[in-house]
Amino acid sequence: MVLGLLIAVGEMLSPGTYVNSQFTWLHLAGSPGTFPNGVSLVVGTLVDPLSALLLLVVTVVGFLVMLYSIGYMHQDRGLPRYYAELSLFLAAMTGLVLSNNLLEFFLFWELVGVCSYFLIGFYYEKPSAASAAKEAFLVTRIGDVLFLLGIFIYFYHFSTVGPSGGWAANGFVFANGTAPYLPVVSGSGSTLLTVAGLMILGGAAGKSAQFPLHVWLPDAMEGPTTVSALIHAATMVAAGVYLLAITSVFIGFTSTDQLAIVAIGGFTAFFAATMAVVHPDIKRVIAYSTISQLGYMVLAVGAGFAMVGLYHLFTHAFFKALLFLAAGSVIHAIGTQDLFKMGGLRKSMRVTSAAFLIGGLALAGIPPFAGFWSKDDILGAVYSQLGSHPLYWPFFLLAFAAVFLTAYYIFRAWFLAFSGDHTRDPTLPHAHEGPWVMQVPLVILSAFAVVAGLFIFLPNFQALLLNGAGATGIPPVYGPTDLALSGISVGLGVAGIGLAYWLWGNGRVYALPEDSPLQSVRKVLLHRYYFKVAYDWVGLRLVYGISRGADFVDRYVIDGTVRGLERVFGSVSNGLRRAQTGAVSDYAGYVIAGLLGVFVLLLIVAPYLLSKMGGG
Amino acid sequence: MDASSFIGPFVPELLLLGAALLIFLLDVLGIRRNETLSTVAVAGTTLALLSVLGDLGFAPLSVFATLPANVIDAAPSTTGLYAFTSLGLIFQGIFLLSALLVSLASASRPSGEKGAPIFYGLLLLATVGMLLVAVATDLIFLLLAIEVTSIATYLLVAYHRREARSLEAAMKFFIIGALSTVLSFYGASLLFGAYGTTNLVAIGHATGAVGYPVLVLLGYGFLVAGLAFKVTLVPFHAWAVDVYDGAPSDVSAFLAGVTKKIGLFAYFLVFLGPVLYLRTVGGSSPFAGGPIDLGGTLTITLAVLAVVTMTVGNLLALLQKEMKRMLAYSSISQAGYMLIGVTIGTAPAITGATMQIFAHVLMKGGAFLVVAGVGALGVGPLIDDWKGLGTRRPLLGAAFALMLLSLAGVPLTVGFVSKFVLFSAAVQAQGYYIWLAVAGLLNSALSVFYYARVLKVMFFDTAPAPSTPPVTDALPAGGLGYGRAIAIGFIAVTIVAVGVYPQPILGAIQSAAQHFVVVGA
Amino acid sequence: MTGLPVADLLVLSGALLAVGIFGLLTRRNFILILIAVEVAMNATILNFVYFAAFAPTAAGLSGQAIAVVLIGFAATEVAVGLAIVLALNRIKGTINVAQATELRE
Amino acid sequence: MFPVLSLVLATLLLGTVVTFVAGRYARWVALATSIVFLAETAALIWQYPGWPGYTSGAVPGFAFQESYAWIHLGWLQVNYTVGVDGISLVLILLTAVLQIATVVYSWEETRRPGPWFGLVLLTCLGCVGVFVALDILLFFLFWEAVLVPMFFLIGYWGGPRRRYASLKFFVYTHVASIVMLVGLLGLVFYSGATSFDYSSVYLAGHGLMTVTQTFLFLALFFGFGVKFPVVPFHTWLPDAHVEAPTGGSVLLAGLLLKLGGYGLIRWAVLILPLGFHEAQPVLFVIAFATIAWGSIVSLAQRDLKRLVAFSSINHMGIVLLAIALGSSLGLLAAVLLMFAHGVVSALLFMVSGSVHHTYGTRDIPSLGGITPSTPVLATMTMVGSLASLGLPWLISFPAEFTALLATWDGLAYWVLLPLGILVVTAAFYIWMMQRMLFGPPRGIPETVHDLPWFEAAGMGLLVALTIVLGVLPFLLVNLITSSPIAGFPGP
Repeated sequence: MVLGLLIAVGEMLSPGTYVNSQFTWLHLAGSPGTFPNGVSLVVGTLVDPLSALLLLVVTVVGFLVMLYSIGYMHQDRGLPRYYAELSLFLAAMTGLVLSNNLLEFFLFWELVGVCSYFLIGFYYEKPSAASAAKEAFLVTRIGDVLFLLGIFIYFYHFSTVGPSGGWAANGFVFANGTAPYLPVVSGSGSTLLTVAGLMILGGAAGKSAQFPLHVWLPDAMEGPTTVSALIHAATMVAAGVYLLAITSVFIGFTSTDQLAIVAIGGFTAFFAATMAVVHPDIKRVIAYSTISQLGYMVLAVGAGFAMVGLYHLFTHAFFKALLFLAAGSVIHAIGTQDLFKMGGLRKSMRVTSAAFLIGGLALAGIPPFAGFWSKDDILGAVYSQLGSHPLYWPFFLLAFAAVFLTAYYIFRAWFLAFSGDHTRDPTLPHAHEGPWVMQVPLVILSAFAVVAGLFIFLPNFQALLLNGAGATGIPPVYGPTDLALSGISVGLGVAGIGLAYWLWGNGRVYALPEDSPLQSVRKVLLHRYYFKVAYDWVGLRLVYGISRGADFVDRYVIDGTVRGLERVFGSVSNGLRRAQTGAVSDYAGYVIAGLLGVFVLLLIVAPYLLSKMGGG
Repeated sequence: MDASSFIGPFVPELLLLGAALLIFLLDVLGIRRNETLSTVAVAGTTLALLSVLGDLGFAPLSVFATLPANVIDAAPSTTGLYAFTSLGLIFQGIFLLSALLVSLASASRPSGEKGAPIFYGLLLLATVGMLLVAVATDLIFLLLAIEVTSIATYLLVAYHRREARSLEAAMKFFIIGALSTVLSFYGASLLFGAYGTTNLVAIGHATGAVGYPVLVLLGYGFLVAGLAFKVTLVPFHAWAVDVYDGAPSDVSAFLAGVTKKIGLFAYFLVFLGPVLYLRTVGGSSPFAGGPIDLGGTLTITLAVLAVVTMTVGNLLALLQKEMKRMLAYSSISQAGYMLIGVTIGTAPAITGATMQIFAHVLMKGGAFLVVAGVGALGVGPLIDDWKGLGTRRPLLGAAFALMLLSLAGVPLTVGFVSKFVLFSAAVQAQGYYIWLAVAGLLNSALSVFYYARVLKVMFFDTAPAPSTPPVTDALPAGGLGYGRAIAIGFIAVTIVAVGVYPQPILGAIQSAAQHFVVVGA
Repeated sequence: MTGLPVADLLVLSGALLAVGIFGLLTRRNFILILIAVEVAMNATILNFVYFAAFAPTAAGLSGQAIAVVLIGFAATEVAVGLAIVLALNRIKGTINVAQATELRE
Repeated sequence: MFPVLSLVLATLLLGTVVTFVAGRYARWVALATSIVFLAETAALIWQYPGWPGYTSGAVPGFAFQESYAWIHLGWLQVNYTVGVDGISLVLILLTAVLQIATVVYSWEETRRPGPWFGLVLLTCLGCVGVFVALDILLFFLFWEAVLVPMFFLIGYWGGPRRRYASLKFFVYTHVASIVMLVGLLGLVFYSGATSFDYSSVYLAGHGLMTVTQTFLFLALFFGFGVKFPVVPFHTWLPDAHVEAPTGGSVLLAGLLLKLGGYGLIRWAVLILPLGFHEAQPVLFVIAFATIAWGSIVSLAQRDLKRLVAFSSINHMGIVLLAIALGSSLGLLAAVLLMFAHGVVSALLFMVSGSVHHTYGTRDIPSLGGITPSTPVLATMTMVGSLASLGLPWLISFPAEFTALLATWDGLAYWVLLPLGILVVTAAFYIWMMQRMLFGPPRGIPETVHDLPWFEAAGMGLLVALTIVLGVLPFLLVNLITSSPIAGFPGP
């Protein structure tokens, strides 16, 4: 991990350098048709701006979360399992970040997936945890399968031609910072490439919990909060965005793909935010916000600004981890996740509340906190692209609206948890800060949450982003260029906070009037647009029903036929046996019958057949 | 012909006759100990077997050779009654082997048993009849030889004069036998009318050049039906099951083992003539321009009989409850396989059929011997009475399992080799014959079911508390008695040995069959 | 050997054979069955004798010889049959074959 | 040269015989035999000269070839001919591994250990024979010889319905091999091959007319297909598996199913290219049906063993698909898959066996949360399941990846079907784990002990293999790619 950190820092200091090494992992035989000289699937490492960026996140956040866990998890059983799986995850994540081709990427991609599966199911005695783990695995699996198909297409159709360095016959090593593959594609190839891009999008959507594969992430909150912070906020879920980013940088998307990505991203950003608005569970609120933020990143990548997306990923990782850890220490202290039971924790847990506040401000995009810069970049970047396709508009607006919601729900959470002067549920134990190992990470992350955005003003960092984009399309805008735009977004943010304060501030609890038309909306939101219900129905009723039916057919139709055959033979046998009467005159009768039969054969049947066969 | 040249060729037959007479003599002298008599019978059959093998030219046994080499496979005369083909000698060997094994096994029958002399005497006489069948070239000579065997076997079945079942079996055997005799002789008479001779070689050559097609066809029809009784073709088979069931198991071993085989050899002699003639003349009708193609007609008829026989036999065996009847039906279906060889009539096919006959003597004879032995141990007639036998008596169970697997045609057994050669021959003959192979193979697949069922009963079903206290160990060798134990052991070993390396035997049969195809017709 | 009036012979011997077989099929009494067999057998013998008359000398002689042999053979067969009848009678007390159906499915 | 393959067969034969009579010491003899066998296999691989090279039309050569006259009747020329190429070697290795694993796993078999271990060895002997046989009769002989020991293994040591299952297995598969035999004989005699040897049959077979080739191919395919098994001729498998003793299931799934795949490649696809080409559509349809059916049906299973059995059907369906593609990539994938599935399914059957005699039931719904009481067993279950659903870094993934890539290569978007089925496969494994391993403990007896050492050892071997070859697949692949499929022309 430290090593990873060094690599990352080194990359920071000397942006745009590439370290690339590889060896053959699997050599497939060549066949005359397809791969004349066979194919080697290679495994290698590639350190470039993108990976460096993510590597930094992984290592820093990973380290802090490990530290935090010491305090947070101390009274849990199965700690060895916990740390083993966590370390495995970090290793896999590092591998994923450093991998230099899609296949290797996929290998680690699956590995982090399975780690998350185990960690979500860490409290496996809890049925809810077990089922959440299952859900996470299966939903992401759908994405993975699509991803795999994407790999095939790239591999099969684009692996033997293309820019030097990458796409050689020995697999599809990323082209080192050279122009993306897209320009090379001829017309016919481009449809395939579109499909491939969509498949990649599918994979990313699965991992990054984008609509419609978003259902698993909120449920994944069944895992320990530390896991949520590391895997389901900072790193793994970001891998989807990272995938899109590297694809767009090294391979490139067709415009259709880009539109699709923008659509998914923009919509998800808003869609998830709405669900966060009403949810009573503090962790799930943050989870929804994660989905929504990931939506922003996807949006950015889709619009062609891979590095901007990653920039947001970078900042988001810190403040979102911060939020989670803060929430974690709250849960650690009072043992509930229900916002409506909390309240007045500001006094008893100063560090935590401060940390959560900072995280909230960052998330709400209030300058100068980290979230502001990156989110503002995204909006700016997309805004600059609105011309390229009319359909960008609605999603841009959705994303914009989401800014307001974001500010509102996160501060709703903050006010509910920390404002006021006492907990609403008196039964809760008296809250107190966790041990130092839990506070230190909070402090550090808070620091990052404040300054991470400002990195953009470091020339090295800027260069990093610039080089990272490689020769990709548009050089992105950095810093608040379009003041009006920024102004509006900040304004929306402030407005959101204001609304939150008006409804929930100072321990107020706003109850939506029963007759209000919004009730129905609220209900829908609380039920998460009934997605989970629908999926369960498909999974349990439909698929399982079908398989039950198939099982029935298998047992009673297919195998029934076999057994039926046995029975037929049996009955024939019994029928024949009845002829064995034991009466000798019957036997003599058979002989005579046989004699006549032979005559029939000799004198009638045989000549007839012979005439048919023509001499036999 | 002077005595020497007459006596010479018939040494084996005379040996057996001598043994039989000696046995009757001992009977008269009051020496009726089973062991003694069996020893005499064994000695006689062994000597005869040795001389036959010597004649076949097995170098180490050449001292026993009694035939001048030039006699064997010599071009047959169109007038003689008998000729020595190497195939015939091989059949003699098979018959003698079976007789030898049966008399050896019978050594283990209770000492004081009544009618032991009759048993051995008739056994030997029946064998004499068979040996004569194997050398016949004249239709009447052939039929009479068969009758010698038949009459001996009628009595053999009945030699338990107090056994109602045996007598009933004998009665059925006799009536159907007599009927078939009538039919075959009638057929023979018609052929005599058509050809003016009863010499098979003459008939074989004359097939092409004779009027009265209907007369000929009727004659062959009667012969097919009459001989089918011995071969136990469906629907001429009904007697066999009851007889094998009712007869003492040792006798059943003999009947199922070999008596049907003389019928088959008779088929070779009688029907291969015309069929082969057609082959050699290239399929042209014997009644050139005439209405009927004799060879083709017979081929089709026999083919139909073969398929019907194997199928019905298997189906009948499928759900059979009694062990002996199951074996009986299975040997009926086996007859169907053998008939394929006659139907195709090429040298490979005859090789296959002969091999199948050899295998069947071992497998089926062995199986019945085991049944007899197990019966002596107080195990009932039903298959279910054999529950757990395989685990109680591993060796006996293994031997029986081996025989069943061989019957089922599982590789590394002689049964597989024979079927393999037979069906290969069918495929090799190509044309429509491949369907005979398909039918036969499907049938053997069907047959696997009932063999496997017996295995299942013997090894997997747990035995109930022994209802009847086993009479075991009244005799040595685990209640089997040495004679039977040796016989069974020998058979088991041979099944595997030949199954693993069949080349010597197959080679001999093959060359014999080639001579037969050239000479026999 | 053309011109042989086969037809009328076949009528005769065929009739004999038919009678024999009919008896064998319908009679239940073992003795009667034996007789029926004999009748049928005679059809064969008749054939041989008749054909022998038309056959070339050697074959003709052999034909008559065969006839004689067959007569002898038939006698043996009957003897064996009778032996079985006696034994059967002693055990079952009847010679009605229809009552001997112990061996059956 | 030194008859090394005969030596291998002899080793197993000797081992079998001795084991049968060894009584209480049977297991030691069996273990010794397995170790020697494994060593010999290692030596084979070590000495393997690699594929002599393949030019279309020429007869492929084989390594370590031996040939002795066996039955020569002029029209019937049968030899004892053996030899190996990469495909056979991989499968022989599989046999060696599974044999040793099985022997160790069933270390404390108390019911007639002599016959038990003897029959286990005999089964392996038959399989090795099939893999090395280069003569049609020899091939068929071993092919059939496998049935008998398996019949006894199921019938004597099996579960409650073992009698029915064993009979069904025996008859069903025997019928299939009979049809196959017709095909093989036809192959020899219709092609006018001079002998039953692979080489002559190969040449003659290529010379046959398309129609003849097609009929022969279909006959052969039926024979091999039942062994696979392919839908709808698969129903013997669940019964056999559910009733078979654990060791039996392991050999059944691990080896016997592979015989079908191997036979199809060696004796049908490579010999009858034209017929294969004609039959390809049929193969595709059946393959897809098998893949989908196996996976979907296993989703509905309550019995752990039945579930694994159907998942085997699903995997063998992928094997068939890979073979049906007829590309070198496909055949490579098929062999990889066979090896992977051999190891993984063996592991899973051991798991279900252990679950059965640890908890007295294999009924998934009535179990739950067994992880705390038997962590080792639970771990084995997870590794097995994850491997079987094709998780990277485990042995199945490289195989499935190759197979799917080959499918895309051959069938383009049809690959979506197997890909979609991957999700279902994942679903039933994950669901099974959720119900059985996780959640609150259910249906757990008071006194539960984790795996005894020998069971753990047996599985551990397979787990180790699963992981090692999953991380370093080239170890296996380089062995195969030096075999004829490397140059398989592909229709």
